[in-house]
Amino acid sequence: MLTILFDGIAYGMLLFVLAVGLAVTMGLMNFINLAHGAFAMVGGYITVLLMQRLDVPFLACLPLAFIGSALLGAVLERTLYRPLYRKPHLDQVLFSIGLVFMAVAAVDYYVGSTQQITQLPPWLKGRTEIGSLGMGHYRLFIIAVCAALTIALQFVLARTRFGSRLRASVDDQRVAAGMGINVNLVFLSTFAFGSGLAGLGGALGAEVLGLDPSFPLKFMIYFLIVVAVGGTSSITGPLLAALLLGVADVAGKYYIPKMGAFIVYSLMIVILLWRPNGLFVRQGGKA
Amino acid sequence: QDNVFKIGLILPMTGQQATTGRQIEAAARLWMAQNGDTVAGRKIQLIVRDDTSLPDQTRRLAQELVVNEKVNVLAGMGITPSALAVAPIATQSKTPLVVMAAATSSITEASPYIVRSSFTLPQVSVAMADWAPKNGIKTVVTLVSDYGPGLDAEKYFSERFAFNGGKVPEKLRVPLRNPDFAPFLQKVRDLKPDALFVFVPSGAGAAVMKQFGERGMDKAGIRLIGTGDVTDDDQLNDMGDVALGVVTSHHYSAFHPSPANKKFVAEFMKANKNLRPNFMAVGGYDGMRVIYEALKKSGGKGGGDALLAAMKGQIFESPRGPVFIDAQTRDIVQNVYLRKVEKKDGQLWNVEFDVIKDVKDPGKSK
Amino acid sequence: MSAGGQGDLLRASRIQPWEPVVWLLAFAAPLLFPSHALMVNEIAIFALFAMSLDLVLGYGGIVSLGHAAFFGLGAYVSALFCKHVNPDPHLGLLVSMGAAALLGLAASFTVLRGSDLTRLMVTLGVALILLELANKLDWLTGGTDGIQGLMFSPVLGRFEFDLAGRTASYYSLTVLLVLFLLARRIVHSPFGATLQAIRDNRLRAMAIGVPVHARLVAIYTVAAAMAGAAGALFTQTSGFASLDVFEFHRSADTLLMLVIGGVGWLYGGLAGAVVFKLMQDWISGITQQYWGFWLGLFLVVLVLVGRERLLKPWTWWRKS
Amino acid sequence: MSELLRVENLSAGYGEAVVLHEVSFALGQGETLALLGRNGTGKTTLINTLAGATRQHAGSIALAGVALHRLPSHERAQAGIGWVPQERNIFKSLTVHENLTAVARPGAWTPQRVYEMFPRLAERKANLGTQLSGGEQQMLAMGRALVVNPKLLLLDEPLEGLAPIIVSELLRAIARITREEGLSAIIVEQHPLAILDISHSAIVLDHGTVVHADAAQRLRNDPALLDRLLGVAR
Amino acid sequence: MNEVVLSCQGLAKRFGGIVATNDVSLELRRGARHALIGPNGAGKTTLVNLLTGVLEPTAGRITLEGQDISRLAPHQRVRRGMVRTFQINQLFASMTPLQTLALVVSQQRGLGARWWPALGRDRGVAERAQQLLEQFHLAEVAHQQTGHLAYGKRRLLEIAIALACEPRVLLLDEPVAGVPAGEREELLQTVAALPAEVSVLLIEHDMDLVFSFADRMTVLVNGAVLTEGTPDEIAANPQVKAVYLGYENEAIHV
Ligand SMILES: Nc1ncnc2c1ncn2[C@@H]1O[C@H](COP(=O)(O)OP(=O)(O)OP(=O)(O)O)[C@@H](O)[C@H]1O
Ligand SMILES: Nc1ncnc2c1ncn2[C@@H]1O[C@H](COP(=O)(O)OP(=O)(O)OP(=O)(O)O)[C@@H](O)[C@H]1O
Ligand SMILES: [Mg+2]
Ligand SMILES: [Mg+2]
Repeated sequence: MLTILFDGIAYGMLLFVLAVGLAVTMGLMNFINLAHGAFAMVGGYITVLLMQRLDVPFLACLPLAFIGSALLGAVLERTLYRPLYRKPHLDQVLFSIGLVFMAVAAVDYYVGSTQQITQLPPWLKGRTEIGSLGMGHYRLFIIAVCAALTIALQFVLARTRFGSRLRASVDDQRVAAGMGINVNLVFLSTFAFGSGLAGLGGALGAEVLGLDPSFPLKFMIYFLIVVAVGGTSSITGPLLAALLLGVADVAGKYYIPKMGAFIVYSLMIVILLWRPNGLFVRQGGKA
Repeated sequence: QDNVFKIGLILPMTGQQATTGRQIEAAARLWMAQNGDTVAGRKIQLIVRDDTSLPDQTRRLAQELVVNEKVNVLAGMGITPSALAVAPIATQSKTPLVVMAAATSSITEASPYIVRSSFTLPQVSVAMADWAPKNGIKTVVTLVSDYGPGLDAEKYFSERFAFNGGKVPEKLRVPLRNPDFAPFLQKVRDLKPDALFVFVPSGAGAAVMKQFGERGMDKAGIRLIGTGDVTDDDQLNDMGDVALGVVTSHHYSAFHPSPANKKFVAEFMKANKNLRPNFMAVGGYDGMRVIYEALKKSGGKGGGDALLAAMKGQIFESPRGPVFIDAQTRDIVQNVYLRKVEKKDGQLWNVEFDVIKDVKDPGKSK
Repeated sequence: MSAGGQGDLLRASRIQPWEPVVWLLAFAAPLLFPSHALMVNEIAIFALFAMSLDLVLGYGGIVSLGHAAFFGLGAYVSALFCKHVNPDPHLGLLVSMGAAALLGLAASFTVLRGSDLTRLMVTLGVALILLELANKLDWLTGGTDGIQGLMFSPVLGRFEFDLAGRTASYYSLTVLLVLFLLARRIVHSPFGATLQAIRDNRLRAMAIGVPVHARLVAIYTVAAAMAGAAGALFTQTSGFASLDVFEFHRSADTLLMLVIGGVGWLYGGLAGAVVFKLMQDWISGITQQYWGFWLGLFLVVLVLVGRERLLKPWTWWRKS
Repeated sequence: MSELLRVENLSAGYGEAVVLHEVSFALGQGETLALLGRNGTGKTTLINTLAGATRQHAGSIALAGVALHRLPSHERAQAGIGWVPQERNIFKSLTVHENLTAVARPGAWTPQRVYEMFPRLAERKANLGTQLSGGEQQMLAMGRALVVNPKLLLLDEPLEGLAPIIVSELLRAIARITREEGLSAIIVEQHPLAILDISHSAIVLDHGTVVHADAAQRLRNDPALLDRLLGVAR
Repeated sequence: MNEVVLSCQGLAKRFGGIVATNDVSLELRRGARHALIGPNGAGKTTLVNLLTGVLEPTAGRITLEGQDISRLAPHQRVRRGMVRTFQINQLFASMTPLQTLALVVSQQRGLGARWWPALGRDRGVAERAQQLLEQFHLAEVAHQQTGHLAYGKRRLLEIAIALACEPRVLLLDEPVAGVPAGEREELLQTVAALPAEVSVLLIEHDMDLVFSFADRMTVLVNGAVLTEGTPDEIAANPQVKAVYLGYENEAIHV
């Protein structure tokens, strides 16, 4: 029972880190970036390849995965994404799906299409039992890392002006610039940071979710569910949505394995019919 | 032009089943490299198509190959629905269809023109169900991927196991695109059976074994058994020590100690950047042999019915051991081995320690 | 003066000279390229599917990633109808359309509210739940093996479905043409104009007395019926139905086709289906493993350069 | 009075189209300039060009010695430009308060001081930009320009949609700010009389060129001239 | 001729803690030229949104021609003859003015649900649309996309749409904002010249226009009705002067 909850939370946390960058690009920048999962995949492969081929320790791989994906994100933002901010959403969908196709084939070409298997350091492999609660050390590690990240993110967005400057830039680039906001810089750093988080999520998730070239397509739906259910106006929304999704998925599979995928999708539909703009909407006017 | 004998090989080359396609194509090409591309005076041409595991694509490609390319033989078929979708075309056009991968029992019944060179899941699961009770395993929980072959494995294993006096308290089915096995494994752990019987498609096996180890299930006294898909030769080395000691039943191991196999493995690895051949490869390799032999036997004429007749009843020594194409069912009859993962020369292998000879597909023996 | 106004209004709905040419070419294709009749058939089916999505997206303004729900339902209903009731394809087509329309009507109430993302996910969820249903009801649907080996009776009682796919391609093209003409009338009618109004500005549409919800329900239902027809054609011309008709990638590919061809002019879906399918077939004939890369590159370039400009290479070096 | 802004031979427009032709003028510190002209003569275009939101073709802009025309839009704001766009362009997904804090720069004008000037906004602090009445949005646009703590305010039809009483209050406030804090302002308005009262000088645009430049009082007192320049001089 | 056509009783609207409309009761008589004025944020636009059903009231009742319409959807109220314009243009950006008006006219004539004949096949509809285009000086831009029109033209189209609905009750929310001074009067004259049985409620901050147009005025402050009366009464009301009009002729000099 407790173990299931624990596994669900770990799974949810992982989904959150993977999806939060998408929540930002989609919710705040109003850009539909379906290639988000590709950045996660890049992070995953950076980790796996560094560990397999260069014997870099796992802990050192995580920041490298973040930096690598963030750099890639920054470069692509500068060269390809920027002209697309002003295009219709459907064009953005087409473009980013095109990128996914390319990424999938490219990884297949250079690395191969088999599942990548990593070997965790021994201290992450164990398991601690406290009464009826069994905690895998790796899942514990995931929860810790993700919680720290969440708090840091929340701080950046709530305590600094970055969040509102970003929203202002999205609302009206021209006027935001006229008010002294460096719109290009704001977008570039947001995009790079979101991609970096995805890369970190991919690095952490390779062990649990598996890693092969179809990763970006396989998990796209899960990311979208997190963003849609969580709403796009805060960090807490997607966090709670991801936790809900993680726990519901794990518990559903444990208690009613026959119902399979019904649970997650039905839950999503019910929530969205009940709160069409997600669980958490920015409302204002409550003061 | 008339002299060309065309083989239309339809495989999943992209998407989740891509490794299946790669292994089979590589094996087919190896066969041709070893045995030349002229048989009974005819030049063999291999036409490869990617169906991305979509049955409607498989069907259209098959139709086009038959109508436009006038292929003499259809082959490949990564997944069961693909094979079933193509079956009517084989029948209608009287073109033999050599199934090299798809492993549901019922496939050969879908058309009299289907011949199988791979295996069936009932074949290998039943062997495990016979072995387990004799080795101290009384209760087993099954965990299979929720699609045709998985259901076959579940059905034949649990029926035979129950017949042999064992108990199956729970049968778990995992969605095919399941990212996380944790809840299922936790359920198994809480049920505390003697062993967990697993069938997942090649590729997902590593994740199961790792999470099996991580969850401390071996320490809780649960053994992991399954069909050979779980310890796929292709990936076994990457799985690491968690795989050690896992017992599986299958028709092929790359470690099979026969000269024919040693030669096959060595040359396959040489031609494919050290990729280890797996049971998919051997299906493709033997499938090509069946086609070559049939062409030889029918004197190079290559009519569908003649080829089919010449395929039925072939007996030969495959890298996996002796095999036989049952003339009645057109399905393959072969030895099924019990194997344990062991480390030899720093590498992991499925080492065979027992064999059940000449297993027919139990799906048809009723 | 008023006659001028009327003429101008009707101009959009008038048949352009190039349109009959396009259709003549389409109908000549199975004869001109007999070896590609199957491809023509497949393109016709996906063109119909994409066109029905255009009614929803381009005219109704509802983004959907679950249109495969109706396609899949049409596919399975026609398979079951053939197996258990009557192998006549025409009847099966009508029954499938009816069933898909009913599902569309029921599902339409889930897409009236919320943002684009919400609708995207709700439609997707509906399709995936149907997929699970089809998987779980294996006594009816054959589970993962699907319903195989269906034999439909000849079209018009005379034309057998042949291996080369000629009958299939003409059957599908004809259904496509009939439904296309119907769709064309609908979008140019006052009803179609109110849809455009709703898409442009819902608030204002209400403020001139347009019952927004009723209109969206109507168009969603009609489009569902058309997608059901595409699904039925799919089953009838291939002789089987399997789970993947409900899969996410069906909806996604269709959306791609539609967006490639351009949303909101009916021909977009048609053009997109032609381009997408031919490209996929062509490139995957050259490189079976890595065709995805080139298809992706095409999409990226298409968006960066722009649809119109891609067709007019001489504008590439000019500033936009 | 020292010179704050000098515009010379400024030509600008949208894309290829040139709307402004060789506009030149200067403005001293603490002075207010009334920018007049009929509909569509380029008033907004001139304002936007100063703010860096159009395509500039030729000419120079110097603000307190800084060559503004070389700077991208966001650096102009940092150099001392405060802009109230004609269409207000409130950031719609930010609250009133965030609209102010997102762009605020250190200086005499703080959000607090804006609330004192427009108590209405203080009451609506937590409303989103879209949840304001038309007039409240106008006030917020004004406040948002002030918290940038500019040297020069660009006000494009700031009185449109405001209640009469607010109009007179706002005019008084502008006069006070320029007088007491040395801020300069350029004001565009359809009704010239109101702003000529609080302006030092005035220029009239027609077809993108300056057709008249004068002291504000002289124009105010010459209805015939106004009538000729603006068509309808009410 | 003077019966009440539109009235509301005890209408209220709260947004969270904000009371935007506070117990407003109002009567609009047949043929009235009624102005609604008040400070910014007094709740004028909100009131119109409540009357037309864009917003749902927290409390209160709305009656149109003797029938309770409080629960009707916006489009149903339009069908009963109550039409509005928006303070901020709400147009169909991808249509031309001609298409827009043809659509509105055919919707108004109950043809909007027809699937078969093309839009404009009906002669009467096309003629009426053309007539409206000319009346509002839109004929020369009839075929340009609305989204690309100059602001003034868009404003005219906004009003033309409302009139194309052939309203019996017309609610105008700052209709001339952004319209050049010279054209404002002409525009309001078009409105004033509507048939005598059409009732008009006008919101506007340009006092010259308001006083020349209205025969009755209501002043709204902080969501509630401050007072109601003839233009002369309102102009003389010291309270209205204090909160809204301000004291005129008080010179503001540099
Ligand atoms: N975004 C734009 N793209 C192209 N041309 C434009 C654009 N904005 C304005 N124009 C054109 O530039 C000219 C000047 O417009 P501008 O908005 O500067 O006039 P204005 O004097 O501010 O008028 P108003 O009193 O109506 O605000 C007009 O002819 C207008 O059509
Ligand atoms: N959605 C909303 N949420 C919260 N408050 C709102 C919302 N819409 C309007 N308000 C508030 O309600 C009050 C009334 O607004 P309304 O738009 O009706 O004013 P108005 O009288 O039309 O003003 P103006 O003359 O400036 O247009 C305003 O203070 C506004 O801030
Ligand atoms: Mg202007
Ligand atoms: Mg208002």
